[in-house]
Amino acid sequence: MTEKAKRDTPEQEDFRRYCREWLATNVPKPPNFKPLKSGAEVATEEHLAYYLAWQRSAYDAGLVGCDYPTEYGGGGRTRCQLVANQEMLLAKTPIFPGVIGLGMAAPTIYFHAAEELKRRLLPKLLSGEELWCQGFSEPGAGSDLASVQTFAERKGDKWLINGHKIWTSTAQFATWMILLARTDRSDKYNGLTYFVVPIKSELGKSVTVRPLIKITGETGFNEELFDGLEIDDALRLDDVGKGWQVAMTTLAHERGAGSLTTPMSGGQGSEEKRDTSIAGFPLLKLAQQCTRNNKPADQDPVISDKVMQMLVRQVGIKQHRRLRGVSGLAEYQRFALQDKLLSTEYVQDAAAVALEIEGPSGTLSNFDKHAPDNGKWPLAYLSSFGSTIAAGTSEIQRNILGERALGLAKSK
Amino acid sequence: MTEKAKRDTPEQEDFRRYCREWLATNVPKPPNFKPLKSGAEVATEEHLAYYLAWQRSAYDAGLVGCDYPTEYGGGGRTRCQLVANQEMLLAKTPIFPGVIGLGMAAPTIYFHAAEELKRRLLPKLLSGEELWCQGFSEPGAGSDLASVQTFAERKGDKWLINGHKIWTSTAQFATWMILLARTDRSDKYNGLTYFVVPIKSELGKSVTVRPLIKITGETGFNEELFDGLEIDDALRLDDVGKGWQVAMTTLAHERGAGSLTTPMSGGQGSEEKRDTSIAGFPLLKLAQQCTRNNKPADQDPVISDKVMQMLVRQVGIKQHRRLRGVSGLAEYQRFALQDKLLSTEYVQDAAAVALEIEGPSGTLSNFDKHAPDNGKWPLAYLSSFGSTIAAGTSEIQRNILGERALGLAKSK
Amino acid sequence: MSESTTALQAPKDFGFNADALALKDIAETFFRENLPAHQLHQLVAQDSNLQNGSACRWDKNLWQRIIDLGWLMAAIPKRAGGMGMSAVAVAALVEQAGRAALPAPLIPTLGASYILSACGNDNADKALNLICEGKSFSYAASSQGGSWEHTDSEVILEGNKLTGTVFFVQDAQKVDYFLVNAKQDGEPRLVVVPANLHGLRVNPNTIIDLTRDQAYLEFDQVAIENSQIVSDPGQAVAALEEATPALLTLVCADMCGAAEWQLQTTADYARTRKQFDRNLGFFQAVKHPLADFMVAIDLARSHLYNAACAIDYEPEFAELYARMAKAAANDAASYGSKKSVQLHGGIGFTWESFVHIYLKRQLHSQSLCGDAAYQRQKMAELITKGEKNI
Amino acid sequence: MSESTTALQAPKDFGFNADALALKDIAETFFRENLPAHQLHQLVAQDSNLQNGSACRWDKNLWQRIIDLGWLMAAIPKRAGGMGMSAVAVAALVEQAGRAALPAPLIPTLGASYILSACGNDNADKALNLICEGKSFSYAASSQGGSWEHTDSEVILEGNKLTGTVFFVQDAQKVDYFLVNAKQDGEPRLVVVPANLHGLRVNPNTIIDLTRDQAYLEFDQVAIENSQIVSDPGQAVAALEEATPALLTLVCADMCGAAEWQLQTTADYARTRKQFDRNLGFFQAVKHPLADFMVAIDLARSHLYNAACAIDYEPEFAELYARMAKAAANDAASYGSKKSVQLHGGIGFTWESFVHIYLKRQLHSQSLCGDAAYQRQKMAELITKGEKNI
Repeated sequence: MTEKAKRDTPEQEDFRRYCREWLATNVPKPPNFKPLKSGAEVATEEHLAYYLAWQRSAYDAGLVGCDYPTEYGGGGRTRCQLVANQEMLLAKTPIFPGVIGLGMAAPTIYFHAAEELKRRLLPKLLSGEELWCQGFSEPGAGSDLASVQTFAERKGDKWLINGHKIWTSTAQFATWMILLARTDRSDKYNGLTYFVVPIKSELGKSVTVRPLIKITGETGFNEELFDGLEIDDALRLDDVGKGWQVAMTTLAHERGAGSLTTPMSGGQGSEEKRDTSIAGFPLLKLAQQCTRNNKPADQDPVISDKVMQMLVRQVGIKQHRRLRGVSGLAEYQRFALQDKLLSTEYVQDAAAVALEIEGPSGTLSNFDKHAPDNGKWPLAYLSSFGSTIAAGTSEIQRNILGERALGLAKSK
Repeated sequence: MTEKAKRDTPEQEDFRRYCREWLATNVPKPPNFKPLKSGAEVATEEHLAYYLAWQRSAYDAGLVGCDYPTEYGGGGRTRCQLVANQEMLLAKTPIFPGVIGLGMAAPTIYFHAAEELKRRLLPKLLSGEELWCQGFSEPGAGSDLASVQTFAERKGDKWLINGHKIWTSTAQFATWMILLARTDRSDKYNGLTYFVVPIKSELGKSVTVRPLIKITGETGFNEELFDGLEIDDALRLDDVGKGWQVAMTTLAHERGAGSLTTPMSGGQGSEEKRDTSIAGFPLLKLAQQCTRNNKPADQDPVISDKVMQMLVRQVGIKQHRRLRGVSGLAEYQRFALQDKLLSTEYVQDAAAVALEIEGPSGTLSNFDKHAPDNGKWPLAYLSSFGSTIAAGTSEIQRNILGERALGLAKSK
Repeated sequence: MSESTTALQAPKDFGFNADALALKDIAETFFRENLPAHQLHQLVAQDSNLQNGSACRWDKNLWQRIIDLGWLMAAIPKRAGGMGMSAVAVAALVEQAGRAALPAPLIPTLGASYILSACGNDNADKALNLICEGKSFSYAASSQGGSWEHTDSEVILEGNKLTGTVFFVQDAQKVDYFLVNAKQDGEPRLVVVPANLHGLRVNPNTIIDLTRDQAYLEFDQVAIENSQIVSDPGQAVAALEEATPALLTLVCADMCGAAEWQLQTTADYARTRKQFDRNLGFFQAVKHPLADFMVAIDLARSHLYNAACAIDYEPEFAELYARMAKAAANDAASYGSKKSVQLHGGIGFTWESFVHIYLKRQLHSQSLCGDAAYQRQKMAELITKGEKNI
Repeated sequence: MSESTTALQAPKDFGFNADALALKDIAETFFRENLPAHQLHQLVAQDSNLQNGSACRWDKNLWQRIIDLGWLMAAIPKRAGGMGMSAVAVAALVEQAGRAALPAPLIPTLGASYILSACGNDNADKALNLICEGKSFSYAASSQGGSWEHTDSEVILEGNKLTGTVFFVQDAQKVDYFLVNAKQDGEPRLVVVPANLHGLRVNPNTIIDLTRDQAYLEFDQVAIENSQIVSDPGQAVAALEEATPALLTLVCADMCGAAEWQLQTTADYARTRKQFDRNLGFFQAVKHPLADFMVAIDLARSHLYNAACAIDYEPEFAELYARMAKAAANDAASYGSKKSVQLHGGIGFTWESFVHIYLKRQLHSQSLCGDAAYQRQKMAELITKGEKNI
C-alpha cells in the first residue's frame, strides 16, 4: 500500500485520500447470506438488491467509472479507477453486480459506439441502474467464436434478429446484452456485426431467457432465444461487418489486457488469516485427515508422492507468476499465455488427487455430513471442467501457446 | 503342434512329415558368433556366409518359397510355407538373411511384375543368391511416404534415376532394391512408379551406399544416393503412375497382412527356459537387485507402484492379443490396429522405468562392468525410439486408430 | 507351472462359449431397447438438486424384468438352484449393464451370490435360494474410513446380537437383504439381515453418483438367529478371499461397459460437431485422446476377461489378475471420463448432457473394491508372497 | 512467518540485479559464439563406438577461457577471494552453460565451492583459493549403489589414511582435485585430494552421456595431511546440508538450459519440416507436446530461481524449494527429451542429429542429486519435520 502510494500522481494521491475517507464510513454491513465473490454469482433478488445498492452508493461517491469522461457519467479522472479499486479491496467492500457491463460492455461501447449511444447507455451502466449480459457463445460456436450463426437481417434502418445464445451469466437480470451477430453468411470474419440489444423489455415477446443447469446441478448460466427481435440501427456498434474487431476489444478487456481499467471492488467476507503456508497445503491437510485402509492417507508413500507432485505445481504456478515480471529471466508474453492452462489444469488435477485421497468418502456430496472437507472436492472436480472448457479450452490454449510463443503453423 | 497338425490338409500333412525328416539332420551347427534374431541384423561377411548357406540349403530342400509356382523357382505347393515355417521354428533353425526379398520384394514382384521379370528375379531371390533391400523412405518422406521425391525420368525405353533413399537395412549386401520413385511431380499419389533397380552392380558408379549410425552408436541402416542411374523399362512393376498401389502390396506383406506367407525360419539360440512368469518380470528382477539409497529398490513403494503399472501393461498386451481372436468379445480389426502402438510404447516406457530404478547406475553403458542387467536398459531406451518412429510413428498410429477404428475425420 | 501339472488349462478363448455369447447378446439387446441414454437421463437426472442426492432413483419394473430373466442367479451354482454360468459369461452380462449405467442392485446381488457360494453351507445355500427367488442383496463390510479390507468391519456380533455401524453400503435402499460382515470375538462372520429388520437403521448418504444409492447401516442390539449366520466359524475370510476376484471383475465389467459408452458417445460427437469448418475429429487434440482412451479400454477388457477366465480355470491366479483388471479399469475410466466431458466442450458441462451421468458413475466405481494404487500394492504383496508359484 | 520477523525479505525479482543480468548476457554470448551445437557434435560425437564411452571429450582451451572469465569463482565469497555472486546469478550462468551442454567440470567445481564455503575454516579457504586460481574440483561421496545421501560414503579415513572406493564421481578425468566424503569413526569428514595423488586410482566408467565423464575412485591406504581435511570435526554434515540447495540448483539450471535448447531445436524443426504438405507444427500431435514441454520448462525455471533466491534470502526454505526445483526439472527433462527425439522422426534416431546428445545429457542429469520421486519424498519429510515453520 505504502509502496503503491509512493508512485501516485498528485491527482491519484488526492483521490486515494478521498476514497479512504469515504470508505471509512460507507462500507455496508455484511449481508444475511454468504457474501458472493463475483458478480457472475448473483442468483437471487436478495443478492441483487444488496449489491445494486452498493454499486449505486459507490458510483454516487465517484468510485465507479472514475476514468470515464463526465459526459458519459464518469468521473473524468486519469488512471484513478486503479486507486479506487485498490482502496475498495483494502476496505473489504462487497462486489459489484454489474461485472459484464463494467468490464466488457463499457469499454466496448466507449471505443466503438456512436456519441449519442454512449451518452444514453454508459451512465446507467456505471451506476448499475441497468445490468448487462454478453451474447457471444452459441451452441454451434464455442471454441470457434467466429462461426456464430445468430442472424441480424437488415430491414431499412431496423434489424431483425433470430438465433440462440448460450453460456450467459446473469442474463435473467440484464436490461441489455452485447451481441455478436452474423450479417453476411458468405464471409466468416467480415460477416459479423456487433449490437447492443434490449433483453428485459423484450422478455416474453421476442426474447426468451432460460437458465442452464451445470454439471454440478447448480445454475449460473442462461441461454437466450431470439425470435424476430427488431432493433434500431442506432444500436449497432461500429460498421456493419466489423463485429469481429469490436469483439476483440471486448475480449481484451475481459482478459484484463484492455486499455481501460475495469471498476472492481471486493474483499468482503474474505477470511482474515487464510493459511497459505506449505504445511497448510489443502491436499496435505486432507491426506492427514483421511484414512486409507484405516491408516492416515498421508503416510501412504504413493499418495504422498501425488500430494507432493501437486504441491510442486501449486508453488510453481506462484513462482511462474513471479518470474514472468523479471526481464532478463523471462519473456513476459510467453509466460502470460501459459497462465490459464497452468492454473485451470492444476485445479482439475488437484481435485482428482483429492478424490483419490478420499477414496470411498469421495462419493459423498457437499450435502452429506460425513464428507471430508465438507464435500468440496467432488464439486471442485466437476466445476473444474468449466474452467478447462470456458474462455478457450485447454486444447485451444495449447494451440495459442504453440502458435504465439513458438511460432508454429496455425492448426485451424 | 499336434493341434495344428490336426487341421493339416493331406498335402500339408505329407509336407510336414517331409520337413521334419529333413530338419532332423540338416539344421546347421550354431555359428561362432552370437546368433542373430533377424535378417535385418546381418552386419558382417561372416554373418552373411553362414546365413546364406542356410537359406540355400533350405531352399534346395524345398522349404523356401514352397507356395510359389515352380516356374519362378518355387515349390508349387498350396499353403505349405506355413508348415515349413512352423517346423523350422520348432527345429530352432538359423534365420534367413534375405528377409526383405522374401517378405516384401517377392510378393510384390509376384503380383505386379511382368512374366519375364518374375522368371528372372524370383528364383535367385528365393535361393538367397541375390539379396534385396527396400528403397521407400527418403529424408523428406517419412510419415508421409507418398511425398517421395527420388525422380525417374523417362528416356525412350530407359529411365534415369536421381535421388536419395534412407533407412535401408542390409543395402550394403543387396543386389537389388525395390524402389518407389516419382515420375510425375504434378500428382502426389498418381505420380509414383515402382521399379526394381540394381544396386551392387552400380556401386561406385551411379549408386552410393553409406551406412547410417543410429542414436545408440550402432549401424544397421543405410542411405543410398542415386546419381543418374539408368535402368531398363523392363524393370518397372505395373503401370507408370501405379507405384502407390504397388507399394501397398509391399506394405501389406511387411505387416503380415498380405495373401502370401513369407518364408521364415528362426529359433536358433533362443534360450530353452526363458522365464516368462510374473515373478520373473524383468523390471521386478531389476528392482530387486538395484538399491535406492542403500535399500532394495523394490521395497520403495513409489518404485514398486511403477513396476506394477508396467506389469499390468505387459500382461495386458498379452491378453489383448488373446482377446482379439475371440469373436463376440472383441472386434479383431480394432484390436489389431492397436498392437504396434501398445507394444512399442510399452517397450519405451518400461525402459524409462528401468532407468529410474537404476538411478545413477543407469548412466552406465553396456560396456561398463558395473552396469545392472549388463547395461541393457539405457540401450533399450534409446533403441525404443526406432520402434515408436519407424513403420508409422506413434502419432500416425493414433491417427489410424481414430480414423479406422472410430471413424473420425482424416487429420491430413 | 508346466502344462502337464495343470488339470484345467485356461482356454485361449477365455471359455467364452455359445452360452456366454447368447447371454451377452440378450443383455446387449435388452439394455439397448429398455434403457437408452435419454431414458436413463429421465430416470435419474430429472432432479438436479444435489441436496436430494440421497434419493433412490430406479425403475422397479425394469428390475423385475431382469429378475425374470434369471440374471440374479447367473453366477449361482446349479446345485444351489442357479444358472451356474461361468465368470466370463457373467462379466459379459455385467459389461452390458454397465454400458447402460443400470441403476439397480445387479452388481451387489451378483457379488453377494459369489460370497455365499464360497461359504458353502446350508445357511448360505438358503440365502442363495432367496436370490434365485428374485431377492436382492448387498454386502456390507466397510469401516467409516472406507477400508477395502475384509477384516475391518466395525459391526460386532455378540450373543446373537449385532451392534455397530457399517459404511458405504451400495444400493442399500434398493436391496431386500444385507450380507453383513460382523466381528465375533475379533473374527469376521457373515450374517444375512433383512433390510427391514427391526433395530436396523438404513441411513442414505447424499452422493454424487446419480445411478446408485449408498448408505450406512446402524445396528442397535439387533437380534439374529443362528440360521442367519452363513459362514462357518473361522471360514468367513477364506470365503471372502475366494470371492474377491469375482467382486473385482463385476466392478471392472461395469466400468468397461460404461467406458465404451463414453468412448462411442464422444466419438459420435467428434464425428458430427463442427468447429473451424471441420469435424472435431479432424483435430489430433480430439482424435488422439480418443484413440488412447480406446486402447485403455481394450487393455482393461483384456484384463477383465483374463481375470474372469482365471476364476473359472486358474483360481490360484484369479486374485492377481483381477487386481490387474481393476487397476487397468480405473486408469481407463479416470482418463476417459475426463476426456468425455472435456471433448464435449460447453455442452459437456451441462446437466442436460448425458456424459456427466457416466462420469459420476465411473468416479464412484473407481472407489469400489480399492483404487488403482491399492490394487498395485496388493499385486506386489501377492507376487512377493507367492514368488515361486506365480 | 510474518513480514516483520524476517530480516531478509525475498525480493519479488529474485534479486536478479544488474550484475546477474550482465553475467547471464556474457555467458549467453560466450556459449553461442564458442560452442554452437554443430561444434559440440564435432567435439563429443566424432566417435560413435559406445565401447569408448569412457573417453574424456572436451576442449581444454575453451575451459581455460572459462577460467579466465572467473566463472569458477563466481560463487566463492569475496572474503575468500571470489566474486561473491548471488545464487541467482550463478544459476543464470549455469543455465547458459547447460543450454550449450558444456563438456567441462563447471558444475562440479561450482558445487565444491559451495561446500567449501560452508565449511568456513582455513583449510577450506585454502581450497577455495585453488579454485580462484583456476583449479577444478569434483565432490565424491556416492556408494556403489549410487546413494544420494551425504552419509553413505564407503571411503574410510583412519590414521590419516584414506581407504575404500567412491562411485559416480562426475568429470573425474577432467578435474584437478577431488573433495572426498570419507568416514572417520563413522562420521563424515571432507578431504581435499589432488587427482594425481599416489595410491589413488581413477577408474573411468563407460557411460551413455557424451558430454561428461564419470569414474569410481579407489583409495588404497592413501596418506593425507591434516591440512587436507577441510571440515571441522562433526561439522561436515552441516556444511553439506547448507550446500545441498546449491548443489541441486546447479543441476537444475543446467537441465533448464538444456531443455530450452531441446525445445527451440524441436520447434525449429516443426516450423520448417514438411509432411503431408504442411509444416509439422500444424499438427496438434506436434504442437501440443511442444506447448506442454514449454510450460514444464517454465515451471521448472520458476522453481529454479525461487530456490536460488531462497539460498540468498531465505536459507531456511532453500532445501525445500531446491528439491521442488529438481523434481520439476526432472519431470520437464524426461518429458521433453523424449518428445525432442520422437518429434524429429527418423532423423532424431540418427547419430548425426544433435538431439541425442542432449537426450543423453539430460538422462544423466536426472540421476544426479536424486530423481523426482526422491525429491518429493524428501519434501514430505522436510514438511513433516518443520511443520510449524514452513
